Amino acid sequence: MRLINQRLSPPALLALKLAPFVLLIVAYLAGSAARLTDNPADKLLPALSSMATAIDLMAFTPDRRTGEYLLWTDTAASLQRLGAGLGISTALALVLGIAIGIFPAIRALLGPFVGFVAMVPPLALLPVLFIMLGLGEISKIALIVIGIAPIMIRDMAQRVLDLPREQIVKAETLSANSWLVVWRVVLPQVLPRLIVSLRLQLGAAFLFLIAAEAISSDSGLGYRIFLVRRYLSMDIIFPYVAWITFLAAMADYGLDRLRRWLFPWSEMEVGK
Amino acid sequence: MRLINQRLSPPALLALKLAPFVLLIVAYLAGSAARLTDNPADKLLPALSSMATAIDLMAFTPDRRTGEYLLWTDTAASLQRLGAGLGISTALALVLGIAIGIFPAIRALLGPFVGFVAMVPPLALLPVLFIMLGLGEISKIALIVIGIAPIMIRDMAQRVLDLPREQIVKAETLSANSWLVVWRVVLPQVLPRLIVSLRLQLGAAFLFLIAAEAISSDSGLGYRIFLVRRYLSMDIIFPYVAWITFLAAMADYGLDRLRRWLFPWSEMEVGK
Amino acid sequence: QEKTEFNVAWSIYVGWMPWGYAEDTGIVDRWADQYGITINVTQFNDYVESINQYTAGAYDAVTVTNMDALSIPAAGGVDTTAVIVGDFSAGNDAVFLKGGESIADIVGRPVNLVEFSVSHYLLARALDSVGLSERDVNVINTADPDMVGAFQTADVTAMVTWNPMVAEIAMLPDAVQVFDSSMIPGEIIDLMVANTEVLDANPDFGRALAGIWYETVTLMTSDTPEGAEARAAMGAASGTDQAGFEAQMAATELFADPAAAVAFTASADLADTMNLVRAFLFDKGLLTPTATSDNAIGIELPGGTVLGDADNIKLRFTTDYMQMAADGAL
Amino acid sequence: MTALTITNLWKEYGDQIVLENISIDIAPRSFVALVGASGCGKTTLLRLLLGQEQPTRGTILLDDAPLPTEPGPDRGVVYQRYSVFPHLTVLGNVMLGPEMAGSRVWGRLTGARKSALQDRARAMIADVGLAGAEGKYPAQLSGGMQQRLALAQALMMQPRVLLLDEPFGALDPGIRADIHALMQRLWHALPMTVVMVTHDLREAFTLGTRIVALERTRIRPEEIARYGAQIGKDIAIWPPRVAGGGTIYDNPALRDDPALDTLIAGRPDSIERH
Amino acid sequence: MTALTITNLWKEYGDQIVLENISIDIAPRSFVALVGASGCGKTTLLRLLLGQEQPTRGTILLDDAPLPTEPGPDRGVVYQRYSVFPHLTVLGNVMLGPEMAGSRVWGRLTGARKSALQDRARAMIADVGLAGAEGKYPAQLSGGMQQRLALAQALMMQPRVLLLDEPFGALDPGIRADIHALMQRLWHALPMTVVMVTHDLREAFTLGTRIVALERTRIRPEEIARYGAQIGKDIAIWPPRVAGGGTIYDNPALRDDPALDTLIAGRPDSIERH
Ligand SMILES: Nc1ncnc2c1ncn2[C@@H]1O[C@H](COP(=O)(O)OP(=O)(O)OP(=O)(O)O)[C@@H](O)[C@H]1O
Ligand SMILES: Nc1ncnc2c1ncn2[C@@H]1O[C@H](COP(=O)(O)OP(=O)(O)OP(=O)(O)O)[C@@H](O)[C@H]1O
Ligand SMILES: [Mg+2]
Ligand SMILES: [Mg+2]
Repeated sequence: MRLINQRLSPPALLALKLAPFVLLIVAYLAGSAARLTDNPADKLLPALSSMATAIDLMAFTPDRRTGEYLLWTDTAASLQRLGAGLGISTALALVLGIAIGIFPAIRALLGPFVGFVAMVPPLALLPVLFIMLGLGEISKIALIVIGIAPIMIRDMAQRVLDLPREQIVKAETLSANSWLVVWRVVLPQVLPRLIVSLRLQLGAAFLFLIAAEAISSDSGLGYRIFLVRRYLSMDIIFPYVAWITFLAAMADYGLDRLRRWLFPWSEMEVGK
Repeated sequence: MRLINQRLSPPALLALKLAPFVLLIVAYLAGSAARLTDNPADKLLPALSSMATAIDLMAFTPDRRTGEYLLWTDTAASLQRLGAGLGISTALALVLGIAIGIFPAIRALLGPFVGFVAMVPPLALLPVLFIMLGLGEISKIALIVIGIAPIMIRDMAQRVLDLPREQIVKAETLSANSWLVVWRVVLPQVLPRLIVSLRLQLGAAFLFLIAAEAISSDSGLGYRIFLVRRYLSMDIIFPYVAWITFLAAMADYGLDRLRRWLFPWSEMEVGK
Repeated sequence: QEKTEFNVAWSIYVGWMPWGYAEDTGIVDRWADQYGITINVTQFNDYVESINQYTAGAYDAVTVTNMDALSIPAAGGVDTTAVIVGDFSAGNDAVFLKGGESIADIVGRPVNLVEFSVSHYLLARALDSVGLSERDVNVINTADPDMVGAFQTADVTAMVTWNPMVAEIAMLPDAVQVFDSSMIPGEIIDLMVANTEVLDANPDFGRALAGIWYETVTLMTSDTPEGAEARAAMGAASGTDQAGFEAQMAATELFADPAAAVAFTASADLADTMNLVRAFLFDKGLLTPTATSDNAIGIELPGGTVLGDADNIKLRFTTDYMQMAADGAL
Repeated sequence: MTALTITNLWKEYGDQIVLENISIDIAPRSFVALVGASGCGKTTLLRLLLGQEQPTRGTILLDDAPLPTEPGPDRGVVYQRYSVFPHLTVLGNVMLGPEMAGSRVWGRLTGARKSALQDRARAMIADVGLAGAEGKYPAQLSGGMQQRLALAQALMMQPRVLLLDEPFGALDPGIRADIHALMQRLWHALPMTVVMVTHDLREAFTLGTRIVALERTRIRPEEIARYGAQIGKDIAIWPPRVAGGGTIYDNPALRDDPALDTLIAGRPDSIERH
Repeated sequence: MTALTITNLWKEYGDQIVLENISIDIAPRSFVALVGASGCGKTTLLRLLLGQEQPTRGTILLDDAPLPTEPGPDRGVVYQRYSVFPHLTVLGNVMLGPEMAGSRVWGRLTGARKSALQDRARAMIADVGLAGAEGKYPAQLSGGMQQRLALAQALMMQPRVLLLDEPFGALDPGIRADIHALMQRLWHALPMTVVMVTHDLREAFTLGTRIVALERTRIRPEEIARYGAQIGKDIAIWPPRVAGGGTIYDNPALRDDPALDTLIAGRPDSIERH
């Protein structure tokens, strides 16, 4: 049997899927043990027990200063920013993406400009951004939006352009005006793609969130990581990174389920 | 005529395309003039003339200390890193993406792991990266690779999975073994998509490049921007940002032309 | 013009942690209320960004070092007055080598530091002390939060940085501290500066800042449970604990007594320091791109002495507000 | 009325001439069967009639007025592919046209109008033989079922001109006969002109009032781009079939008459072989 | 030899039973025309014969050996769609099979072997009527041309079993007659068993040695998922057509004989209407 036609048993599948993760953990433990033998105070690859202590401290012990559980307040703060940033980007992508994709005049007006903005490295313009929007929540959300919205807008516009022209024409023969083409034909068909696009940008969104929180903030996952980075407190950083990864993976998974649930037909089209 | 069917004359198209750029420049000039009236030494929105001076200084005047033309040495350093990072990512995406997409066993082994790695925020793990790879060029290139390769790998794998199963079966009936399916059927069909995927990651690659150069470097576009950010020298930052944007846009355009030239059939498939 | 709402920016550093503590515990509001004004205190993780924001006009006051006050806001045309001279670094900044005995062993090595920062200045002074110059080393710009990790990589053999990274690096087995700011006492000064225009129109703002500062510093330096409590809180806020924070304080010459701060600011040594600083900045091309000498920007010292261009005074040191604190006149 | 007048029509794509100087009058309520070799430009001609593309030269008149330069509800279409909306169920697809016609803002009807429309749509779905599949999405249907769905969708709008591009190619003979009967019934009942591309001459003769063959006279490779297709044969069905009336072919008893087959079987060469 | 033996074959997708207990012996060198209503499972049966999918129950034997569980060069296929490779030109598509068979590492031939193959490929391309289009990509071809290309591609491998899924639906009658003649010639010449899905009974009778109708006996909506298609009719062509030999139908002079059409026209009801 050709390798491409291999049919694996469920236990073999599970074993394969887990293998790299197990390997990673083993490699970490070995590296950590080796470094700790050299220097028992080594902070780079702390032992699991130190991480457990740190997790207990951050997640289950109230902070001395504020009485809050830091991990949870950080998470809440970050997720709020992330949610707002992703929400605004998604709305922009939907409105502008569809408009650019379907209206020739708007495509001419905004297409090249959005393409240009998508190429600007937003981190380099942070000072201007902060001056214009202040240092509050708005600028952090804005950084996420500026970072991911242009890419999502372009993706949406491309998806609209990819719709077979025949479909649009068909809708017109079914008496659709421009608005109805958008509302009944284009919008429902690009919504599943919007979710896919959002999933693809989750990593970037977290990146910009962390960058924004690193500049000015007093809570948030990125804030904490940068705060303790000065002390190389990897016993806190690793759990935070793992937690961020977990959150992102959950969001990714949840969005995919959402898409399947809202748009059952989009699943059927795959491979058609 | 419906708005979606609007046919614009070439001059109208051009006017629309330029409008937002003109608007941006006008807004900048107005803002700059207003701030300079308040404080003639204002650095946030410098006058065009200061920027011209700065450009002259950076691009056409040898540096006092090293005798080099800073903009060009910075550009060369950055482009080398970027090229290496993109090259490695592309190669990884090609090899691993195809392998994950076509071989069930490798898909089981690496699919979930790559999905996991794609969610890890790489900036947060910089210290570990440094220790493992040192502070030199390698770690900068590695940051770019870690930042964009997982996404490209996932994209490639998805494209391979999206190929109609019928094509693979057909190739098998034409006597292909697994390797020949990859080599003659899958690879040539995903190469154009690889270029598209690369284009989509250009922005992110520049982002990671700048982040890496901001951490530790003695030349590079990101290095310069973060260095002069210390003095809010927007007269240097703006031209540098514009230059980066230009480079990214050129790369984007060039890659697209390359795709059309290498894979003429990929253009014909659009909208089919 | 007069106004009643003021924005103050501070960044996380041992000498400036009191600002965050004062905000958290209501000291800020109490003093602001006393003068009938509002003071918004914003914490920055990123020191440079806080100064940039101040320079761009988003803030009325900011915590900054003497050197950066000259090179960023003053060079950016923002007339700036140092309201409070909070402390000077006496060991908070240090030069480390791997495998080396003294600063002279730095010759020929790449040196990782934040370029154009006080670390760079410290390096210049350190090299100077043994008759070397920057041409003898190779400077590599490195971001401050990554210093500790960076020091543990093989290609890093020399590093200049500040606390809390100094304390972390000092604990590493192969780190040798060959020079630190206690050898150039009083040259790296941590200030609270305010926009001169705003300050002149609203002296109450200056008074409130001084009031906040000395109340908090008095509390944190006191050997009482409340003082310990305050130090623990500041330690936590800066990402460490009370012991770690107290260790950093030990390397800081904090002026808990306003009279001492006044004496330091009014002494002639300040002029010498600022002369060294402006020469350094001019040498690095940081005094403004068009500067033809280190006289390009005027620095006014208490008592009216002016260093540099008297027609272009952009940085002013004053003892007025600290004096009021010393006199109990707030 | 629904007369189409095509005068000196050319269509070029870049250098390639696809249609060359085509002129034809189509009387109101005709049922034109358009035949021609694969790739000769039949679909292109339909696209022009639809207003989806503009002629390079020449004019198309619909009832003596220039054809609108964009598609509209007066002209319905069933394409070779892409004819149904993947995100709507069978019922949703069929209801879409009247819904959009009846509600210009939300494109959805409510209450009594909705249920009336649903009844109409279900009847139409049953007519094309898709009863029972109302809740399915197109991806769950076979190609032939999708084509029938597209036909039902287009017919709901009762267009004045109906353009069909090989609509019945994927149907099996049983269903096809049903659909033919449906088409005839509707064509007789509605004031509709039909232009249908087909490869099946039997179908052309069963349904058409007139058979028009597009052909390229120059087919040597170097000539292909330089010369377009023209109208080769143009045969009126005899005895004439009239909308609302009938011909001998429409007599169900005669539908399988060998004479018909002789007629068809005798023709392919004259129309298709070059 | 190339006998196919299907015994008690079931195919279910989840809850839906598509094929129910199918048993059939296909003699070596048969030309089976598979007919049946749209959606009844014809394509599914071909996929099973191809080894692309596995039966839920039952066995398929190829020359008394179990069918390999994956596709291979002994069984060729022309699908309804997706049959050609979009990244290869017409010539590249046709050469692909022999190239991969001849070069197991690079999948490309060089030198004399290459030119010999090119000649063969060009001849095959001409046979299916695509001469002149050698350098075009599939996206530049019409649907019918793509199907002919797919056929040429499959035929280059001279498979023992050739599976065709409505391969000629999109062809116009002229080309179709040519392709029919080609198919017959090849079938006579090569040791090949053919299973062809078609909706066109005339085609079935023109080419087949045997006509097999799949049908669902239970078609009420609530029954559709619970019962699959079974073999309804199974008609051997009379007089028998034998590979390498001929029947009266193959006499070109008789091909358009009305008698044939009568025969076809008389049958649809018995095979297709439920
Ligand atoms: N958008 C286009 N750009 C360039 N050439 C085109 C375009 N559309 C069609 N053509 C060409 O025009 C010719 C006619 O194509 P058309 O699709 O109208 O053929 P057809 O008669 O419908 O064929 P079939 O029966 O196979 O569907 C073809 O040669 C095709 O390559
Ligand atoms: N992968 C699948 N999953 C679930 N159901 C499927 C799948 N493939 C086919 N079916 C179902 O099996 C039935 C038979 O499909 P198939 O494609 O074999 O029909 P067909 O006879 O080839 O139809 P047509 O003549 O329209 O091509 C259909 O009801 C279809 O919905
Ligand atoms: Mg066509
Ligand atoms: Mg089928």
